[in-house]
Amino acid sequence: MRGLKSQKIISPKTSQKIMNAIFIISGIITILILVLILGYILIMGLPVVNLEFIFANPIDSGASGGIFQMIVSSIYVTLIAGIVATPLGVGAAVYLVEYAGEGKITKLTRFGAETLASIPSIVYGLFGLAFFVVAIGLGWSLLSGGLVLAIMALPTIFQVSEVTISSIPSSYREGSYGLGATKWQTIYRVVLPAAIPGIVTGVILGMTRVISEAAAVMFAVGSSLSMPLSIFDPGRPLPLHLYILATEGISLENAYGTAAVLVIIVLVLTFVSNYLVDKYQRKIMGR
Amino acid sequence: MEKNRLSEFLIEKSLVITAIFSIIIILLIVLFILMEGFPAFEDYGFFRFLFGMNWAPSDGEFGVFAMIIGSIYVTLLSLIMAVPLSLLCAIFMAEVAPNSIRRILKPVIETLSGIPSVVYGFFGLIVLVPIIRTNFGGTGFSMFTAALILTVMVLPTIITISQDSLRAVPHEYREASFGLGATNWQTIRHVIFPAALPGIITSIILGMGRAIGETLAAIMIAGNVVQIPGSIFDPVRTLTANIALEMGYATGLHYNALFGTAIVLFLIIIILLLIANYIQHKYKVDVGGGYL
Amino acid sequence: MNSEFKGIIVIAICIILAYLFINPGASYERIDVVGSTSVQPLVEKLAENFTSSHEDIRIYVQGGGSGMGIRSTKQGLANIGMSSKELSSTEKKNLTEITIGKEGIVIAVSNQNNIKDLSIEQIKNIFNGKITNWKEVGGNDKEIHVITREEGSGTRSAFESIVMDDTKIKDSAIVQSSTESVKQSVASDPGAIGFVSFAHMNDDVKPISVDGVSPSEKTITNEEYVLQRPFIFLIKGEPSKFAKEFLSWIKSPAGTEIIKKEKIIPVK
Amino acid sequence: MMNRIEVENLNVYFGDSHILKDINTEISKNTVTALIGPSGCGKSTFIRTINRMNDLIPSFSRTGNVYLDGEDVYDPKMDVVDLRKKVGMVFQKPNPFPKSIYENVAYGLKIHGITDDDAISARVEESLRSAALWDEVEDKLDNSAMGLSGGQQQRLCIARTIANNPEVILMDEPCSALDPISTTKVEDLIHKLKKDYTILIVTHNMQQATRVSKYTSFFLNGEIIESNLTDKLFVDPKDSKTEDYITGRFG
Repeated sequence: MRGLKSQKIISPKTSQKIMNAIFIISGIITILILVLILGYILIMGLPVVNLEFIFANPIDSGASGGIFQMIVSSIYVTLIAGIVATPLGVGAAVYLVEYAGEGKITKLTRFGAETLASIPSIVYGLFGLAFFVVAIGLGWSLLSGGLVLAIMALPTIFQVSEVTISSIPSSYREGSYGLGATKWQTIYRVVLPAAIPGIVTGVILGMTRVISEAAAVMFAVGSSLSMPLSIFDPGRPLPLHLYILATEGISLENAYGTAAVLVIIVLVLTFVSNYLVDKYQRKIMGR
Repeated sequence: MEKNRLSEFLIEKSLVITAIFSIIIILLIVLFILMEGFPAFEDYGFFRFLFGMNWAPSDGEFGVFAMIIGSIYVTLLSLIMAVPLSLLCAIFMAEVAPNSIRRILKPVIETLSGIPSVVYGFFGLIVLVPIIRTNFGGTGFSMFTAALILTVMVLPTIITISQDSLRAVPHEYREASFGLGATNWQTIRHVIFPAALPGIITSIILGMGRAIGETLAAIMIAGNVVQIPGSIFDPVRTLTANIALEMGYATGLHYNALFGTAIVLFLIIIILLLIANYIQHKYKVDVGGGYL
Repeated sequence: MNSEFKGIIVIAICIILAYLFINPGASYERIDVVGSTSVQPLVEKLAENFTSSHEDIRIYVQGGGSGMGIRSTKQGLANIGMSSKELSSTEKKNLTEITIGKEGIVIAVSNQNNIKDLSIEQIKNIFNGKITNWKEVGGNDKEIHVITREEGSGTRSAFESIVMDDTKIKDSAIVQSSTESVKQSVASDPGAIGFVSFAHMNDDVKPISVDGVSPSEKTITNEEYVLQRPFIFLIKGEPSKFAKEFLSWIKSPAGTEIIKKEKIIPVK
Repeated sequence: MMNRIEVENLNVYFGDSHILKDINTEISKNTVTALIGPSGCGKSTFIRTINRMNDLIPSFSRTGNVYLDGEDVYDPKMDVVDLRKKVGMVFQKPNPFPKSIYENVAYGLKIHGITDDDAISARVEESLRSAALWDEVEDKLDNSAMGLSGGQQQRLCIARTIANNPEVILMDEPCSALDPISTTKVEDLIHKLKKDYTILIVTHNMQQATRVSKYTSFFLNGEIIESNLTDKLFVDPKDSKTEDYITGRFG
C-alpha cells in the first residue's frame, strides 16, 4: 500500500479555516440584519406598549386608547384556524402515512399542500371574500376570517404531522399488530399518542404562520372597531389594525405598538414550539 | 368481528376525505378565481390580456405583461441575493455555531418570518427608499429596493428550513467522514450538503413562493409604475401589488381583470412548483435498501 | 388523575369554549357601513358617538375602497356604502346618494422645497409630465418626482377631474396605495410632489397654495379653494329604520360638530 | 514487538459521569487486540478516545495520555486530520455514504487531495479486493452503496478505511448487526489485514475474540480488569471477575 501525495494547491486545513471564517461572517451579517429589523420594531413600538395599551379599548378609530379588541379578534381568528385545520391536517397526515403509502393520492395531496403553502395571501383574501363572505353567506365576520386562515394553516400542520408520524418507529406498530389490534386501534392507541408532541408543535407553527396575516383576512373579517361578542360578529385582528393605522395615517406610533405586541406574541409562540421540538427530539432520539 | 371491519372501513374512508380536502380547497379556490376572472379573458381576449403592455383601467386597457416581468424580475433578484446568504447562514447555524447560540438564534429567526409584511413595507419606505435615492438617484422606489426588502423577508424561511434539513442528515455520515480524516468543511461540502439538498431545494421553493406572493411590502416601495424596467433602479409593479392596489376601487371589467391577474399569478406559481418538484426528484438521494 | 376525571375536564372546557364562541350576545340591530378607506376614519368616529347614545344599535364600519362600497351596497351585503369620488352613471344605477361632507385635497411638497404657490395649469403640466424640473416653476434646479394614488382612488379621480381635464397623469409617476404612504414619500424626497387629503395634513410636508388660494376650512367651505371631493353615503332602495336614524343624526348639530372636528366640511 | 499504542492512566468523563478509570495498556504493532466486556463498560468509549471521535461530543473531557507511535494524540500540536488519517474506524452500524460504491471508497483519497483518477481507481480496486468485496461489486461500482446487503456494506466501510492507508484500524462491534455468513466473511478479512495493520476490535462475541485476536483486554465498569494473550486469558483467567464473565455467569 504505497502512499499517494496530495496534489492540491490549497491544503484542506487552510481551506477549512477560510470556509469556517466565511460561514461565521455570513452568519453574523445575516443575523445582524434580521435582529436590526426586530430591534427597529421593538424600539419604535415598545414605548407605546403598557398594560393600559393592551387592555383598553381603542378610541377615535385607534389614534389613542388600547388594542384589547384587536387582541381578542386575533385570538378568536387564530383559534378558529387551529380548531378547523388541525383535524384536517392530522387526518390527512395519518391517512398518507398509515394507509396510502406512496400511492397517487399521496403525491396529489402533497402537491396540493405545497401549492396551498405558496398561494399569495392576497389571493386568499379574494377567495375569502368571494367564497366565505358572499357565496356561503357568512358575511364579514371572524368566522369567515378564521376559515381563510384555517386553509393557510393547513399545509404547515399537515407537513409537520406527516414528518412526525412517519418518524414513529415501525416497531411500535408491529408490537401493537402482534397483539391483534386493528389498524385504527394501533393508530389511536400507539401512533398518535407517540406523535402528540410533534403534532402540537405543528399546530403551534401553523398558528404562528397565520397570526401575522393581514392581506388574507382584509376582505373577510370586516375590520370593525367594536368588541366582537361572537364569531359571527366582524372584528379587526392585530395585523389588519396595524395595516389600517399605518396606511390611513391614523397613528404611526400605535401602529408600531401593535406590531411590537404581535412580534412578542409570535416570539413567545416560536420559543414554545422550539422548546417542544427539542424536548420531543431528545425523547425520541434519546440523545 | 363484523362491527370491527365496518368501523375500520368507515374510519379509513373519512380519513381519505380529509386527505383529499386540501385538493378540494385548491379546486374551489381556482374555480372561484376563474369564475370571477374569466369574463376578463372572454371580453378582453386572453392573449391581449397576457401580452398587453398597457394597463389603464379607466380607458379599458388591461395588459399585464409588464407586471409579469416585474414580478419575475423582483423575485429572481431577491432570490439571487437571499439564497447564497441564507445557505451560508444555515450552514453556520447547523454546523458551525455552538449549541447554546443555536438554541437562542433559531427561534429569533423563525419569529422574523412571523412579522407582518406591512412593517417591512414601512421599514423600506422610511429607511431604505431615502438611502437608495441618495446613493443611486431616481426616486428611490425601484425594483432593487423591493428586491432588498423581499430578500430580508425570505431569509428566515430559507434559513430555518435548510437548517432543519442539514441537521436531519444522519449523524453516522458525519462520523464516517470525520473518521476518514475529513475536515469540517469537506464533510459539509461532500457529504452533508448533498444529502440535505432535497430539503434545501424545498426551502428555496418556499422562499420563492413567499417572494412572488408578497403584496403589502411590495406596494409601498416598488413604485408601482406599469413598465418593463430598463435598469434595476427603475420602479416596477408586481402582479400582487396590482391586485391589492386596485381591488378596492375596481368595478365591472376592471374587477374581473384583477381576478385575471390572480389567475396569471397562480399559473406562474404552479409552473415554478412543477419545475422545482422535478429538480427535487432528480436530486433525490436514492436511499435504496441497505441499513441506514 | 385517572382518565375519567381528565375526560370530564376536557368536555367542560369544550362547552365553555362553545358558549363563548357561538353565543349571539345581546340582541342588537346591526348596520354594516362599507367603502372608501378615506371616509372610514370619519364614519368610525360618528358611529362611536352615535352608538354610545343608542345602545341597541351596533355600527360596523369597514374599508375596502369606494368600489367595494358600491359593489357591496348593490349586492345588499352592506346597509350603507361609502364613496370618496363622484359615481359614474353605471355605478349610480338604483343607488341613492347622500353627500355628508366635503374634503379638501392639498398639493404637498417636501419642507425643503422653496415653492410656495402653483397655478392649476402648472400643477397639470407637472403631473402630466410636460414640466419635469422645479426650476421651470421658479424652484431650484431639481428633477420633479411625481407621487400619485392608485387608479380609481377617490382622491385621485377628484384630482384628475378638477386639475387634469383632458390630459393624463404621466405613466412614470410613482403610485402609492394610501394617503400616509404618499405623505411619507413626499416628506422624505425634496424633489417630490403629491396630493394628500386635508384631514391627514400635518407638518411632515408643506402645503402649496393653488392660484394664490391656500387650503383652509374657510377657503374650502366657500369653495374658493377649488380642489375638493365629496364624502358620499350610498343607499340601495329604502334604508332601514335604524339606518335612517343614523343618517338624520349625522345631519344633526351633534353630527356636524364631529365632522367639523375631523377637518371635514359638513354639507346641509 | 514495538508498541504502536501506549495508554498512560487515562481517565474519561462525559459531563460528570466517570466513564474510563486509570486505563494503562499497550497495543503492539500489526496485531489484533480484542476488547470484551458487558455493554456500558466503556470499551467503545476507549477506542473512540484513540482517534479523538469523542471530541464531537460536547460534554467529553479526559486526563492522562494516549501515545500513537510515541506521539501524544491529545497534544494540541497534533492535527486531528492527520491522526484520523492514520487511525481508521469501522462503526457498529454500517454507514456508507449515500453515494456510489466507487465514490464511497474514493472519498478518503479525494478529501486528502489526490486528484489523479488512474491512481484513485487503482487504489479503489486494491482496497475492494483486500476487503474481499471486489468480485461481488466489480460490475456495479456506480450503483448506490445503499443497495448492498448489511455484510457487503460493512466490508465496503472497511475498504473505504483501508483506501486511506491507515496504520491502525479501530472496529466498534463491526459484526453485531450482521448475519453469521457475513460475520465469518468479515472475520476472514480481519485475519488477512492483520499482517499490514494494527487492529483493535470491540466485541460482545467471545468466540469471535478467540477466533480473530492475539491479545484480549477485559473491561468492566470503565476499568481494564485483565489483559493477556487471548488463549491464556480464556484458558486460565487470573481475575475471578474475568472468569465469571467468560463463563457467562453475568454480563
